[in-house]
Amino acid sequence: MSMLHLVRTSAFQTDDFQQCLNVLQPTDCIVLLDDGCYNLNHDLWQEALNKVALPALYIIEAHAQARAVTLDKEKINTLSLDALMTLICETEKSVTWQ
Amino acid sequence: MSMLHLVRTSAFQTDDFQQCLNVLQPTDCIVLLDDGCYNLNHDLWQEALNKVALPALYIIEAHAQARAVTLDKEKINTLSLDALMTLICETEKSVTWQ
Amino acid sequence: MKNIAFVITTPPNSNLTATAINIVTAALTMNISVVGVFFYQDGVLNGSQHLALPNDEYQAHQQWQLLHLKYNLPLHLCATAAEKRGLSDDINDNQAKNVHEAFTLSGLGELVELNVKADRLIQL
Amino acid sequence: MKNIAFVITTPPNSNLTATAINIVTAALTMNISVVGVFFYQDGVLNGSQHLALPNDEYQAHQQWQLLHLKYNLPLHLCATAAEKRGLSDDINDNQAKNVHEAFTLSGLGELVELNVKADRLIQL
Amino acid sequence: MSITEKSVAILNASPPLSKANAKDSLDVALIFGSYEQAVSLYFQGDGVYQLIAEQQPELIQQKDFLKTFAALEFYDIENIYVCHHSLNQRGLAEKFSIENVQVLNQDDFAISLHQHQTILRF
Amino acid sequence: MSITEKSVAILNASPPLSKANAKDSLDVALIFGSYEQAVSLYFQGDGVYQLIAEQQPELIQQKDFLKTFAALEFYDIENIYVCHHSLNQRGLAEKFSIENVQVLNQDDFAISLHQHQTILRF
Repeated sequence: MSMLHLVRTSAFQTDDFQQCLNVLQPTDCIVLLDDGCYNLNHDLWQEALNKVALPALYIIEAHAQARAVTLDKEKINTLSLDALMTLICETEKSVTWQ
Repeated sequence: MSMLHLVRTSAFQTDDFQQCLNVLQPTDCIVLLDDGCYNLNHDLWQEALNKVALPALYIIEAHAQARAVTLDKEKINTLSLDALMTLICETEKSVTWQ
Repeated sequence: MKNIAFVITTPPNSNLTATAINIVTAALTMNISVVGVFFYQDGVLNGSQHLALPNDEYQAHQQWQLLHLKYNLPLHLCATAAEKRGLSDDINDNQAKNVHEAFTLSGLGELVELNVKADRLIQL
Repeated sequence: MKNIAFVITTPPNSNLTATAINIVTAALTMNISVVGVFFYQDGVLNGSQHLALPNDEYQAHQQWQLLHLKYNLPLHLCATAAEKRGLSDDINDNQAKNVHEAFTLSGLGELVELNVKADRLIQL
Repeated sequence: MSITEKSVAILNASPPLSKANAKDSLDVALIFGSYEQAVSLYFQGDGVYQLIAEQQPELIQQKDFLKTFAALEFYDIENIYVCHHSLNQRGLAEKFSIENVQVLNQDDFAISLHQHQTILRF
Repeated sequence: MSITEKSVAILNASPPLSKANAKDSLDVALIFGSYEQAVSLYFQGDGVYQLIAEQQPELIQQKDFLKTFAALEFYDIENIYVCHHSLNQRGLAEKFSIENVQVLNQDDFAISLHQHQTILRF
């Protein structure tokens, strides 16, 4: 059963994102938000790309722009908070890493 | 000038202890307290042992025992909180990693 | 259409709470039914009556109050978590009463009930 | 003999605060002069008048009050940090007054003065 | 109101004795249990320290809330899973303060966690 | 009361826009500056994100307190040090929102930090 992972902390600072990756399944979705946006430039992001297909990887655009995190379409898709709400409704369950 | 490092968080969970090691100088002291006690069993502890002589490495005994952290005299010295206060008075400055 | 409930654990002076408010607001404006918000841990500080954040900063607690007024959104403060942070609605001690009227002190059982009522429980 | 000041940033329901209290107590019983304790960030919650921690748990706020009584230890709450967490000693609004009498609301400048008075400023 | 069955997972990632997360999480587990909800506990990262045997919280003025874990069985909370990878990383033996703890390898831990409708993490 | 000189270092380890640590730290720096104390700022770990150029806090309902960094010079806070290792780890260029930032390698950063009598870390 597919799970939505809401990642809110920086992998440079805490172990949360590593723990997320340790339970990640191929059919899951990841959304980077808040300080989780910094993870796009962490080595672990490659692990996310290896485990899950690109269409299931998202970042909240305003949260990334606020932090001057440069977006790269080959690494992640952008999402508004409205679209996040839709994604929440479309998935079966979620876990928040914060 | 020698500095006392008070380490209160687990290196398994946060980057604090790694940052401490990055500024550690050979004449400094380290005290593990609270969840910092868990660092005695982290790979990074070897780095502390390499950078600083064993007599300058301490752990608060009650904090370690409360957490069932096994003490090893070849890796660290035990300290009471009274002895910590004395150590604070004997050193020139301190930084708290929490 | 799904029913959603939220658990909020971050205090009003954290920008994580602004994110949570924006997400809850997105749900409400999309006509998704939000059965309630449960404040736990430091989240209960959002319900304090006497918060004074600097005028030029985001007023998270007021945003919750507005959502309550506009959408009749149930805002539950965990009573135990609130007591541990000096919040009370003791009607016998007016001086101690410092929970804003938009919020209700509830037991942890309310969290269980929200989870049962909602299709999804989102932790923020 | 040194003069020491402390900065406390952890809330009463964290065991880190018990550690801090034990360290401050060690200093006082060793006759080290503690010129003051400055509570910042979540540390200000230690000064709340209406805290109710479960009876069988460590009562950090009461321990600070005891240290104040026994040793005349100055306990300063950062006023801005306190306001952001709903704490106030407004004498014009008795209902809003919820800082325990053992604690004094002070500006951040008090932290500067403690740092000047003390040989060492220890952050916990 | 009638309460229907819905499976809840509580994922514990915090060490037991410093911040209040571990206790707050246990309180949530017990309330779900007392409402007869199906609740399973997962321990990952520094959360695995919560279950380690021979801790002595009384040495640091901490109420031994860890003893409350022994009450889980009374609330019919019998599914308690620990991540083997997290234990291994920390050099911890599989010696726990309570019985009926199931140590799962990383894949099984992940798959088991995915069985639940609601996941709360502390 | 008379206030004598005592050198203070503020070590910033928190990212700027989520929790309040960065703002709380800046408030402390400014008050030490306004009392004419010698205060130096150090940025390490995720703290280096505080100084990065082209951030837009207004996009997330955050007051742009980062602009306050520009006021540091007014308070005679001129010693601002960034850990090169931390920048490098995060793939960040040396493009900052303020001038006069000094990027130091790990050894120089450590040695410089050791010059101070009081160190506060947020």
